[in-house]
Amino acid sequence: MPKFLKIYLPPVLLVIALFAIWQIYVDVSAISSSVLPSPTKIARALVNALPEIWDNTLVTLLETLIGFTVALILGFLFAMLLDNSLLAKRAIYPLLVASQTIPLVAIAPLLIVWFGFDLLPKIIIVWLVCFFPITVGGVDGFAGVDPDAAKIFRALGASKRQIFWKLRLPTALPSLFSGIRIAITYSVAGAILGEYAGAQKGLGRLISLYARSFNRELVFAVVFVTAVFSLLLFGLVSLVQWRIMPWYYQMRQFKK
Amino acid sequence: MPKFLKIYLPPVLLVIALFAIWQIYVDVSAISSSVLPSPTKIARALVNALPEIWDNTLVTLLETLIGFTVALILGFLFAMLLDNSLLAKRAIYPLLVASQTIPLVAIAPLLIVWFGFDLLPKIIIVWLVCFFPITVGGVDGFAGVDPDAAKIFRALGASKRQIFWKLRLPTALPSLFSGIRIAITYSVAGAILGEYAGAQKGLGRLISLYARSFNRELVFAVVFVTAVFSLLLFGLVSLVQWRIMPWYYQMRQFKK
Amino acid sequence: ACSDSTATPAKSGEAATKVPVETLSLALDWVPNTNHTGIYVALAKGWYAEEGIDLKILPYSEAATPESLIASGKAELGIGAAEGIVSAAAAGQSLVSIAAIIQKDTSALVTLKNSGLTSPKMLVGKKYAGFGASYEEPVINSMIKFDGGNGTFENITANVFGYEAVLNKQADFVWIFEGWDEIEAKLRGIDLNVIPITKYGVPDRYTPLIETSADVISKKSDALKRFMKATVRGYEYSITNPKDAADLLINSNPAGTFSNKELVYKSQDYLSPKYKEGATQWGSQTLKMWTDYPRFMFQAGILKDADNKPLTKELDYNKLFSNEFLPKN
Amino acid sequence: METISKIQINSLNKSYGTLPILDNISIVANRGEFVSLVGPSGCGKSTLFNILAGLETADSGEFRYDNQPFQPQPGKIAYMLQRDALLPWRSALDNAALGLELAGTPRKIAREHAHTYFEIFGLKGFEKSFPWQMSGGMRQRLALLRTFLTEREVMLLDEPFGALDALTRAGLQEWLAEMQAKLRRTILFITHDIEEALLLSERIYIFSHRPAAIREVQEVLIPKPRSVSDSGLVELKARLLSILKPEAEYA
Amino acid sequence: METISKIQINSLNKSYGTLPILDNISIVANRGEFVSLVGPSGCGKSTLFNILAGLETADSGEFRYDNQPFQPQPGKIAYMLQRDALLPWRSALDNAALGLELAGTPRKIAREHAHTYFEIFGLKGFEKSFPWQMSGGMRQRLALLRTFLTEREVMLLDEPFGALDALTRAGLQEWLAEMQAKLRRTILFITHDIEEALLLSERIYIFSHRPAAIREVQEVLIPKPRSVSDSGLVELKARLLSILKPEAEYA
Ligand SMILES: Nc1ncnc2c1ncn2[C@@H]1O[C@H](COP(=O)(O)OP(=O)(O)OP(=O)(O)O)[C@@H](O)[C@H]1O
Ligand SMILES: Nc1ncnc2c1ncn2[C@@H]1O[C@H](COP(=O)(O)OP(=O)(O)OP(=O)(O)O)[C@@H](O)[C@H]1O
Ligand SMILES: Cc1ncc(C[n+]2csc(CCO)c2C)c(N)n1
Ligand SMILES: [Mg+2]
Ligand SMILES: [Mg+2]
Repeated sequence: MPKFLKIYLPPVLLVIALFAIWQIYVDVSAISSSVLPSPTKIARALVNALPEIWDNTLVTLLETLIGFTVALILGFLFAMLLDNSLLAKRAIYPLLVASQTIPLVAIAPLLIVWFGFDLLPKIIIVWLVCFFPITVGGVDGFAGVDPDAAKIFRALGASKRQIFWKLRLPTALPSLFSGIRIAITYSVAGAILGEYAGAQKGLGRLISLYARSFNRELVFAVVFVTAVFSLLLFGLVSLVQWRIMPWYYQMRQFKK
Repeated sequence: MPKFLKIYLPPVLLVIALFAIWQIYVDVSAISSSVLPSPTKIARALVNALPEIWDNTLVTLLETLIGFTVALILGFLFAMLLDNSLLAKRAIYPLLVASQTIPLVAIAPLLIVWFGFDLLPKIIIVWLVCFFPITVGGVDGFAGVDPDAAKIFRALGASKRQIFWKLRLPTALPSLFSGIRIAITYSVAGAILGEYAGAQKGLGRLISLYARSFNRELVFAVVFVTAVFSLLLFGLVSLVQWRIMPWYYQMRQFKK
Repeated sequence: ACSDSTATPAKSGEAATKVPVETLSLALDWVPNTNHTGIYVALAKGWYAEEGIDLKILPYSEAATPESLIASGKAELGIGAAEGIVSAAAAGQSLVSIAAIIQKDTSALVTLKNSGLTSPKMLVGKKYAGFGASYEEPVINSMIKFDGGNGTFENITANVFGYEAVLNKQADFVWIFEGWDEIEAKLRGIDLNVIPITKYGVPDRYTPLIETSADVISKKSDALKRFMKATVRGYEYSITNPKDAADLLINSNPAGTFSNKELVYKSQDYLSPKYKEGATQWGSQTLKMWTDYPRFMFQAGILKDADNKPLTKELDYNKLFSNEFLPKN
Repeated sequence: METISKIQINSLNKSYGTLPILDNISIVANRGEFVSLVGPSGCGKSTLFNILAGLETADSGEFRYDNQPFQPQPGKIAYMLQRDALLPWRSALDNAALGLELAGTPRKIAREHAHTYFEIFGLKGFEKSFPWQMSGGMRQRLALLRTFLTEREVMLLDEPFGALDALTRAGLQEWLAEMQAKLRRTILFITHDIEEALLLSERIYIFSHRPAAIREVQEVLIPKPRSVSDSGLVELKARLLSILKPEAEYA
Repeated sequence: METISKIQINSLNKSYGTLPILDNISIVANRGEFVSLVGPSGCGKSTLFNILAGLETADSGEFRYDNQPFQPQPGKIAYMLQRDALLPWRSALDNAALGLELAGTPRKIAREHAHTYFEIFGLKGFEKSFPWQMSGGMRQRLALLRTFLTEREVMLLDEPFGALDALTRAGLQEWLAEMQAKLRRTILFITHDIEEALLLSERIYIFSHRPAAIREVQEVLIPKPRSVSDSGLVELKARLLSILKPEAEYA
C-alpha cells in the first residue's frame, strides 16, 4: 500500500463509517431534524447555501489568519522575553494563564462595545486564543535545552544571540510547533466565537442566524465547513513543521 | 528575600500596578461605567453580591471538576491507545483535532436540546475542552521516549506493561502535565460557556444575567472570580506535578 | 443639530433636497423577523437614503443587547420592549421609546399542548427558558400570583434556544411573540397552549418598539425625525403590501435566514393589520400605556434601582417615550 | 571445562541502506566463556550487539542458542549499551535495581539486593544521587551494575570500562572474572583495550574496518587468573597489536 | 622552548553541597605545553574543567592566564566535554563547523574548512549523517573535531579518545601531537591511559581519590616524538602505574 494511502485511508474510512452510522441512526429512529439532521440533509443544505457560505468563509479565514499571525509573532517574542528574564517569567506567566481563564463569552460583548462590529474584535479573540499555546509552547521548548549542549555553546563562547538561534530555537521547535498546532486548531473556532457575538459577515454570524431560524441543517453544514478549514490549516502547519525540522521526524522514525 | 516572596511578589505587584493604571485611567477619562467600570466599583459590586456569586461558583466548580476528571481519565486512556497502535493514531488523531475545531458556541445549544439544562451538557463541554490538550500532551510525551532507554528496557525483557509504567509514563509526565495545565486553564471558562448557553445556576448564568441588566461591574466581578478559581486550580495542578516529579525540577534548577 | 455630519450629498439620486447624510446604527433584538419588516422595506426602497439617512442595521448580537449598544454609543437606535425601557430607567439608564412597532402586546407564554399547562398557576415549579432579560422573572411571577398560584418557577437563562428547548421538552414554557414564534410552531405542526401576558394582570405595553437614548435625542433629533419619516413609510407599505414587504424582508437577508418562507408570509399576514391597529398613525404611543404598566411594576415592587434595591419613587413616565419624531400629518 | 556452544552466530550480514556494516560474521561462545570483540571504531560492533539483543534485525544469518536455532528477541540476553541511558528520574539505587524490578522482584528487595554491590562498584554514598549528579565513569559503572543484576545466562557488554581509570577498571575486571567463574555466565565483550581482552577472554575476535568482517580469531589458552606480565600474554599482546596497529611509534 | 605560564590554577577548592570535590588544586601549563590529568573515576577531573571553562564556579582559588589574574569565563578556552552533546538537528559536517560558525565564519566557509579534517578523523563519507546514525567512537571524534576547530589558545579535552580503538586512537594522538607542535596550543588533557599521557605530555598530574588532591606531578622530559618503546617512557610508566595501581595482577 503506498505510504500516503496508509496515512490518509484510516481517518477517511473512519469518518465515512461515522457518517454512515449517523445516517442510519437518524433514518431508523426517525428523530426530528431539529434535534439531529441526517448527513444527507446537511449535505443538501450545504450545497444549496454554498455561495453564501463561501462568501462568509473568506471573512472568517481573513480574521483567523490575521489574528493567528499576530499571535505567532507576539507569542514568539513573548516566549523569548519570558525565557530570557526569570523576573519577567515570574511576573508575567501567571497573568498569561489568568488571561486564558477569562471566559470569552463574557468579554466578547465588551469587545463589541469597545471596538464595534468590524474585524478588530474577532482578530483580538483569535489572537487571545492563539497567543497562549504558542507562548507556552515556546517557553517550555526553550526550557528543554540539553544542559550539556548549553555548556558546549557557552564554552565555545557563543553570544546570547547565537545561543538563541543555534541552540534554544532548534531545541524549542518541536514544543513550539505543538503550541502552534494547538493554536491553529482553535483559531477558526475563536473567530467564529467572535462573530457569534456580533458580526456583519462570517461563519459565526451564519451559525447564529441559522440557529435562530431553526435551520439546524445549515448550522451543521457551517460547523462542517469550519472543521474542514481548521483541518486544512492544521495540515498546512504540520507540513511547514515537517519541512523545517525533517531531522526530528527522521530520528523518531528510525529509532522507534 | 525568602524564596516564596521572590516567586509571588512579582506577579502580585504587576497585578496591583495594572489595577492602579486601570483605576486612574477610568477616573481621569471619566469613561462610562457601562463601557469600562473602575476596579473599585467592581470590588464594591463583588462584595455586595458575594453570597450570590459564591453560591453559583460552587455549581460551576462542580461541573468543572467532574468534566475535568472524566477528561483526565479518558484523555490518558486515549493517549495510551493512540501510542500503542499506529493505526488507531492515524485513524483517530485527525478526528480528535477535528473535534476541537468545532465551535463550542454552535454546539452548546445543541447539547441543551439533547441533554437539557442540568449539569450534563456543561460537563460535556468541560470534557470536550480538556480532553484534547490532555490527550495530545500524553501522545507527544509518550513519543518522546529516549530510544536508547527503550532499547535498555527491551533488552532487559520488560513487558509492554512495564515499559509503559516504568519508562513511557515517567518520560511522558512533563508533556502530559503541560497538557493538563492547559486543560485546567480552560476548564472553568468551558463550564461558563456551557452555562452561558442555558443554566439554572452557575457563574456563566450570572454573567449573562448581569450583562443583560446593564450591570457591567458585576460582569467584571464574576470574570474576576472565574480567573481566581482557574488560577487556584492551575496552582493545584502545578503543585501535584511538583510532588510527582521533583527530579524534573531539580535537574533543571541545577543544570541551568 | 446635525452640524457634525459631512456635506456629501445622499447617494440616492432621488434625493431632491440636499440634506447632509447622517449615519445611524440600529441594533436588533433578535434575528430578522416580521417585527422588523418596515425597516427593511424602507431600507430596500431607498427611503432612508432619500431622507439623508445612512441606516446601518447592526447584525443581531448574541452577546450585546441593543440597550448596551446604545448605552455605549455603538448604536443610536434599537428594537426593544417597554419592560426593558422601564427597568433600564429604574436602574438609571435613560432609554426613550420613539415608536411602537405594534400597538398591542402580542407576546405570550407558551407550553406544549400535551403538557396540559394552560394557566400561569400551573407553571409553579416548572422550567422557564428565558431570553435573559432581568424583567422576565418578576413579570411572570406576577402573572402566577394574579392567577392564584403560590410559589415560583425555575428560571433558566437560555441565551440561545429557549424556544427550541421547549419544543424538545427540555423546558416547560417560554415567552414568545405570537406573530412569529407561534406561527412557526404551527407550521411545524406543533400544538401550543398560549397564555397571553395581558390576560393575567399585566397591563398592556408596547412591545416591540424602537428605542434610542436621551443623549442621541439631544444631539441628533433632526436625523431621528428623518429616520422616523422613512420608517413610517416602510411600515405603512408593509401594512398595505404584506406579500411584497415579506419578500423585501427575505431578500434583504442572507440566504437561509428564513428556512421557511411560508413562515414569513403567514406571519406578515398576521402582523400587517396589527402594526397600527387602533391608532391614528403607525408608531404613536400614549402616556396612559406608558403609565399603567410602569406603575404596575412599581407597585408590585419589582423595579430595582442601580444597586438592585427596590425603587422607592415613581418614574417620570413622560420621559420614557416620545411621539415628537413621528411625522406630523 | 565442558564445551557446550551457548551462543552461535553464522554468516551474519547487515547493512544500513546502502552502507554495508556486517559482512558474513560468524561467532561462537561456549557456556561460561568470555569472548571479546575488538575492532576499529565505527566498524559495526555495537550493531552486532543490537542484533543479538533482538533490537535490530539482521539482513541474513543464522543464530543458535544452546545449540538450538533461535531468533534473537529482546529480554533473552542481558545487554549493556555503549551509551549508559540511565533514567533521569531514578536515583542511582533505583536505576541499578531496574533489571530486577522488571524481572518481578518487589522494589524493596530489588533495591536491597542492588545495594550490596554499591561498595564493589565504588558507588557507595551515591545511592540517592541522580544520574546528572554523577561523573562519567560512575554512570558507566552504574549501567554495568544494572546489566549484571539482570541475571541472564548471556551478557553483552559494550565497552563497559571505557570511561574508567586503570585502578577502578582493574578492580571491576577482577570482580567480573570472579563473578563469571562462579556463575558460569557467557559474556560477549566489546573493548578497545587488547590487554583487557587478553586478561579476561577465552577467545578474541578481531574485526576489520567497516564493513566488519572477522580478520582474526585468537584463542587465549593461558590459565586464569592471568596477569599482564604472564609471558604468554605479553607475546599474544605483541602479536595482536602488530595486527591492529602496524606501527605504535610516531614517525 | 621558552616557558611562559599560559594558564595557572592556585589552591582551587570546590564542593557540591557537603560533598568536597576539589581540595587545594594547583596546576600550571606553559604556552605550548601538553598537560595531562590522571585520576580515579569520580574524583573531580571534569568538575575542574567545568570551572576552568567558566561553566561552574569555584569555592575558592586563584587563576592566571598569560600570567595575568583572570576570572574564568565561557568562550575563552576551548572545551571538549566528556559527553559529546552533539546537536541532533545538525549533520556531522554542521556539528563540526559549529565552533567556527559561532566565531563568525560564514556557514559555507566554516563547512568547507571543517570538511578538510573529515578524512583525518576517519569521518569521510559521513558528512551528512546525523549523530544518531553514528557509532560511539565516531561521535567522540566529531566532538573532538568541533572543539579543535574552535581555535583557542588553550584547549581542555576530557577523555577525547575514550571510545576509540588503539589504531584510530594512535592516528589521532599523532595528529594531535603534530598539530600542537605546529600551532603551539596549550592543552589540558584528561585520560585514563597512562601510556597515552606519557606519549603526549610535558607534565602529568595525578589526582587522588575524591576529594581530588594532587598526589604527584610528573614532568616528562623525553623528547618528542616519543614511542611506547622508549626506555625512559617504559620506566616512567612502570613508576606511575605502581602509584596508581598497587597490583596489576589478580590474586
Ligand atoms: N551537579 C552535581 N551535583 C552534585 N554532585 C555532582 C555534580 N556533578 C558532579 N558531582 C559529583 O562530583 C564528583 C566528581 O565528578 P566529576 O565528573 O568531576 O568526576 P571525574 O573525575 O570527571 O570522573 P570520571 O572520570 O568518572 O568522569 C562525583 O562524585 C560526582 O558525583
Ligand atoms: N541508525 C543508523 N542509521 C545509519 N547508519 C548507522 C546507524 N547506526 C549505526 N550506523 C552506522 O553503522 C556503522 C557501525 O556502527 P556501530 O555503532 O555498530 O559501530 P561500532 O563498531 O560500535 O563503533 P564504536 O567502536 O565507535 O562504537 C557506523 O558507520 C554507523 O555510522
Ligand atoms: C421573534 C422574537 N421572539 C422572541 C423574542 C424575545 N422577546 C424579547 S421581548 C419579548 C416580549 C416581552 O416584551 C420577547 C418574547 C424576540 N425579541 N423576538
Ligand atoms: Mg559501538
Ligand atoms: Mg569526568
